[in-house]
Amino acid sequence: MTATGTKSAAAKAGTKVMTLLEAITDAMRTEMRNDDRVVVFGEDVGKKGGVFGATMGLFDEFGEKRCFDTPLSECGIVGTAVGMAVYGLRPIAEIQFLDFIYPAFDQIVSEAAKMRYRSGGEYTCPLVIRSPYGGGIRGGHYHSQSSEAYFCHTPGLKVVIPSTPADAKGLLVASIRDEDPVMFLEPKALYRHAKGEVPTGEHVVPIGKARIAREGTDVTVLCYGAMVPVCEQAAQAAAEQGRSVEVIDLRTLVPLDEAAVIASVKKTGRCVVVYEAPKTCGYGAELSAIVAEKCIEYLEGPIVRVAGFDTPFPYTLEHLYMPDQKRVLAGIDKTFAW
Amino acid sequence: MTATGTKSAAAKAGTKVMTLLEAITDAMRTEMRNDDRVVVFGEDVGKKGGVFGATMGLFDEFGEKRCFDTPLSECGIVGTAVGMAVYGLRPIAEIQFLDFIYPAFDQIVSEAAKMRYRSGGEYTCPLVIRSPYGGGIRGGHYHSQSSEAYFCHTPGLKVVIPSTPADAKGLLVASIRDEDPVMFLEPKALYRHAKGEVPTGEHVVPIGKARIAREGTDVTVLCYGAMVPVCEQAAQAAAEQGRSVEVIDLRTLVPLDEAAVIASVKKTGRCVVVYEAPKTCGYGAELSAIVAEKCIEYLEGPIVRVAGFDTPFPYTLEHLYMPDQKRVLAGIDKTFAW
Amino acid sequence: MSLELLSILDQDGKAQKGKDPNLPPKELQKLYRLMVATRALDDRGLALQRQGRIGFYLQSTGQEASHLGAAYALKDSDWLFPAYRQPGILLLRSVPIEQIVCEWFGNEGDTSKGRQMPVHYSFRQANFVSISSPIGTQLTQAAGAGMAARIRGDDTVFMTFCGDGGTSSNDFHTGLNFAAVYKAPVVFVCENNGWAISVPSSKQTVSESMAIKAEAYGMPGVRVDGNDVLAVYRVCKEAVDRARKGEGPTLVETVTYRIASHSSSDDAARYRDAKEFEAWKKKDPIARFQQYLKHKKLWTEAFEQECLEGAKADIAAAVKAAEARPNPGPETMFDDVYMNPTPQLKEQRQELHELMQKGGVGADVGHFPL
Amino acid sequence: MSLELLSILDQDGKAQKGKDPNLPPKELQKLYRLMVATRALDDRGLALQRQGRIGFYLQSTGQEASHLGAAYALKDSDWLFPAYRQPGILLLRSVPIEQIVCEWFGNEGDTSKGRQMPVHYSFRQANFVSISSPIGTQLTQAAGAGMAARIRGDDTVFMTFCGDGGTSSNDFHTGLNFAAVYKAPVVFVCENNGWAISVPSSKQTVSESMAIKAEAYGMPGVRVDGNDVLAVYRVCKEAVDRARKGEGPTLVETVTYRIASHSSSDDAARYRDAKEFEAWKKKDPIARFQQYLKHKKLWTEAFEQECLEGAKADIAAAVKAAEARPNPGPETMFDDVYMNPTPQLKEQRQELHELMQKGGVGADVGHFPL
Ligand SMILES: Cc1ncc(C[n+]2csc(CCOP(=O)(O)OP(=O)(O)O)c2C)c(N)n1
Ligand SMILES: Cc1ncc(C[n+]2csc(CCOP(=O)(O)OP(=O)(O)O)c2C)c(N)n1
Ligand SMILES: [Mg+2]
Ligand SMILES: [Mg+2]
Repeated sequence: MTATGTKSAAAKAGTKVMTLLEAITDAMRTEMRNDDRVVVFGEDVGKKGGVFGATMGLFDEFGEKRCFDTPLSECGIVGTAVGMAVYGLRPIAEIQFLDFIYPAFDQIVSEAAKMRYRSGGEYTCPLVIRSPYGGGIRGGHYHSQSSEAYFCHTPGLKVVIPSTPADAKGLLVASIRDEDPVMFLEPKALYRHAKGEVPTGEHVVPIGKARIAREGTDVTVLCYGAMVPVCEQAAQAAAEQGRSVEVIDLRTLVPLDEAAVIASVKKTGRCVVVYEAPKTCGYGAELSAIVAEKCIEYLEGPIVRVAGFDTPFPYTLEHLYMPDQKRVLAGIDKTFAW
Repeated sequence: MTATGTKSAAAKAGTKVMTLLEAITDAMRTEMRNDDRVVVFGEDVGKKGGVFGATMGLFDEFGEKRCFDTPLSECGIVGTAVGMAVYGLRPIAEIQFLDFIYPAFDQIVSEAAKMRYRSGGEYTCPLVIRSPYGGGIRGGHYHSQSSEAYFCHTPGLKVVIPSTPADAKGLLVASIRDEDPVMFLEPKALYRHAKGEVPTGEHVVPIGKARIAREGTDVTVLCYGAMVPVCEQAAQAAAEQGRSVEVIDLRTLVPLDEAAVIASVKKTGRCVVVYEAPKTCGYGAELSAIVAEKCIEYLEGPIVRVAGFDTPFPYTLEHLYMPDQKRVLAGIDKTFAW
Repeated sequence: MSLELLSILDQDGKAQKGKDPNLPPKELQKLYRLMVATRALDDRGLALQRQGRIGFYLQSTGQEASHLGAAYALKDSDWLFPAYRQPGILLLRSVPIEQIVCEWFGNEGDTSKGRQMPVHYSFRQANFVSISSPIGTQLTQAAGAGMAARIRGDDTVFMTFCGDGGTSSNDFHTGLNFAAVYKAPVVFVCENNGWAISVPSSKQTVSESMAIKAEAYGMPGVRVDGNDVLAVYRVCKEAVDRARKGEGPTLVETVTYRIASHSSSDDAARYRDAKEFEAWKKKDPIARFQQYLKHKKLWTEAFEQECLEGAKADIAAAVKAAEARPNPGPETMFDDVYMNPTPQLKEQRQELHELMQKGGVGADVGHFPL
Repeated sequence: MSLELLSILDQDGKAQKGKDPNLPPKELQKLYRLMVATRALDDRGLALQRQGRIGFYLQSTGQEASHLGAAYALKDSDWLFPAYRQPGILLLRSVPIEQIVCEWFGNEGDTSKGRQMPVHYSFRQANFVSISSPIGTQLTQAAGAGMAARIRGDDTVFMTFCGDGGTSSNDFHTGLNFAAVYKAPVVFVCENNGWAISVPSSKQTVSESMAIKAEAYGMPGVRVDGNDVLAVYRVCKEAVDRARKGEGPTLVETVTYRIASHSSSDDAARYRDAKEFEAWKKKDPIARFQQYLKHKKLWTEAFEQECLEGAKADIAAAVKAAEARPNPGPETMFDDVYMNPTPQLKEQRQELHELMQKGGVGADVGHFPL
């Protein structure tokens, strides 16, 4: 199995059609070829190529020294990554599911995030923690959670979430080259569902710039990751009802492209925030708060959040838990309720 | 040293003047006398009585079986508490500083919070995790953080933060009696600074009810913990400038007394949210989002957040990092800027 | 320093003199029946997954002796903090098979109310604590429950399980240390089946064995042949007795092998040498125990039929009954977050209710794994 | 199984035959001078705290041999991932005392820019990695750095420290296991000073010793008299050499004693038996090493004066210079969160700037501990 896709015939020169997953592999391969400080490791990333296949082929190409399995310890995966980064490597640590990152939480929050600050800039921690997040694959309680807000609330971390294959590659390359620790969260629901053209060579998407996924004039929908296609579909459905929805794919949660958010809300006068994490204190609360603080005077309706419910993640009822097109549409409706 | 205070002469019948710290000790003593399932443990809580003295006297009164020191492992403190709670005790786990809770994060977020849900209600986890949080004592980088938002974003946990001695006792008693896991976060800056009358016997303050710390008509200030006295002072100063500020002490962050928040904002038409955690994705973002979703039409100004900056906690510059009266006043001003 | 690998049965099912625990014939047959039924249950679970009728399954094939021998050493009043690869214990503790199968479907008959993936059971009636996916967390919880029993002054013993991979978890270190410091009545069973998904135990740790890790906590560590049900039972019985007498915890390493792939999502052929696998297949714990029963004249073809066909019939009936049951209602999603729903949860429940009234909410989702 | 406690010097400073590493006289005197200076530094640090001139201090009194003997076994190009009780290493690595003292004040001369409490040093020039308060995290980081050195193919050795309390941390388990699995060139030094604040090491773990925990990771574990600087040096030198040769990590337990209270916030008299304390005071590592030097005719009253008064004078000068330096400017609070400040940080810096222009922002705060 190769990561470069099979539809290359259909692709433009210099690009190939890839799934989001293949684009991630491609980004790592590209950077491992570019920079021998880049190493990737985690549970099952070696011979097996990762439980989702994200590291497929890297063990064969780069050998065990640069692509290796670890003992079953997220604390160890991240803690050793911190040590490697401090000592000059560019580690990419894979956490098998974001739900399993908590044994490493101390190393992330107390160490990686604070190394530069607490040492007055003497020591830095340029590492990437890659992890699949979110629901939509019937993974139930412990294979579906979206905990990006924890990391967004931790100064010193950057938080990046792609929603398209091209962005996945370009943002991951940017993350690997970044001088600071980056949480690179991968919408596992899109791993094989999102397909698109991806530049095969050098391709960097800068951290901190949002993307207008769909232009519109009546209401702004802010989203990221696996919620982007859901919101795009909702926007399409709304268009059929005569409402012009602007969908902003944030791409990076920290640092947020606040200018893009505010410009769009000022233009449309309405705002819906969509995320699949539990509603309370989710990242969408931050988005609402920013809008309510900085451009409330432009609003013609409430800022509506469409989010996961404030329950742990269910298995059987997953389809009801996660925001879908209908719920986003209902959220859009609410902003017109005045 | 006794926990019952020295100014009892001045106190009303059935009450004593206590510091917030003494009130916490009193709550534990009361419940340990009431219910022999209640045990308290953590690092240095035994003979030493805790690094802040919160468990002073409990080892002597209840013996090592019910008040004991643990090895240096927050993972163990919380993980064993979960096992005890599942088996029928009512453990109170002390985490020495909230900054050191992360080794236990997995046990809190994946286990304590989810035990009831994932077992369909077969197993429950009635425990209290007590921990001093926040700045104001020159504890620097790792003895000052306010990470309540992480816990508020975790369905299954309740999050309680008192700001007065009477509430500290009443809310802690309620937390110990609660059938669900409670994060009981203690504003260490107020441990000895907050003094007040506390009922000496049975005293319960229900979880989920906010307190109007000061009534006002022009602007609502939402706050909790160590920010409450800061906001009260700011309200006093604002009153001198002719502005009537309503200060709401939330007391419990989860579940939030949303009705109280909304009623106040509807009344005043202005809202300032104050918290000492880093601004981005802090609990105050949730408060802003609720107001922006549920009563934005009543607002006559932006919802302003006064918070810690988005940096790790500094040592020397602590006094600039933490919101103080002047910053709250400036925040109030902004809501009048239209 | 090297720990001996204890065994009682040789590969032909002959018991070493003086080591046979001499269980009564009925009990031996019961154990055998349980092992056979456990495998049948696993086979059926995987088949249902392959047929697309359930979303996920994970087998314990080859490890029946390891977990059944261990749990058999307990009293029914003793508690279990299990991992996810000990399904036989449910049968040992007489959990109705239909309830087990309902868990796979995550339907309204599931004690966990459809909240977890298949094989993450919770059975209060069996003192079988809710299984968690995060590796290792149960170890510290078992230590805590053991501490609680000592505080309460009762004589419950706690048994908890982890894999070879689990020895690397934070909680392995913590759980064993706390249990030892407080002399908690806990038996830690590490089922070393050679693999943690694709990572061999030789890369998990370079310690002499898993059992020797007990030294780090000042507790006894024992290595036992995990495919020898009598040896596992004997070792665990001693550990349980010690625990009950207040002499503290024990670490038992059962040396066994994961015959199947890690789970229905995994294909072990990608990373595992066929030779190793074939060698272990020959050490099948059920076949070995069958030989022993034969030597004891406790096994007949008829008995075998009865065990296997009986199990299959029970499972088939359970699957049929379970599959017919509906899923939990949407409103149940908001239950059990807390004892009583918060105002926020009530509002969200209402919101969902209204949206569903309008129709259409709840699109189809993908499958695990992608 | 019991590990021997290695020592070279007896209580009278006599070296056991064949064990003396026979360091050159100058080196012996250098080591002594460092031990004396370390204690003088600690004394002054505590005094400044008591005088209210700095907010916090934490002494290493009684542990000078333990950390100096260990770090002395390294080359200057080797790296340290320290805990907070090894200040002598800064002197060994020639960090200017003024920089050390600036860290106590958290002023603009502090390499950490006043961001951490006193004694949480960072000195890039000395390959001394920023100290963290959370116990144990450095152990896994040292393992990772060691893995990185192997990947890069250089021969740097990494030494990292923890206390007896630190052995209970998640990272102790993880750091040692990863280092062993990847044969990382790391020396783990556990300074067992008997106490973790008020918790005696006997309640931290019931293992035979701390060194024996190495068994759990398949690495050598060594127990050494931590008040015997030559023994610590010798044991660590062997471990460093092994690491450099690619033979993997070692766990060294230095058996010593925390003579002072845990820190300036603690009063050990509340929980600690005076007898134990008195017994250990007699085993002072400096006095013992002084005896040894006397036997070797390397110690005179004049030399003592020179060591002690020299150190005191240097420290006094450093304190004077440091205390005169201003605090970091408010704008520095927003630096080093990331390499470049985010738009949000720039905005917040501007906001603070404007508020400060108006005056009054930044009220006085309390003191540590309350
Ligand atoms: C903390 C955590 N990290 C990763 C995983 C993903 N995972 C599930 S099972 C498994 C391997 C477990 O191996 P082992 O402990 O040997 O048990 P076995 O499956 O062999 O019974 C992994 C890595 C997890 N469930 N939890
Ligand atoms: C994770 C964590 N928990 C708690 C603390 C608070 N604390 C600081 S030092 C200490 C005791 C450490 O004891 P030990 O490891 O033996 O080192 P020593 O102080 O004796 O050198 C504790 C509990 C901390 N810093 N980090
Ligand atoms: Mg295994
Ligand atoms: Mg110690």
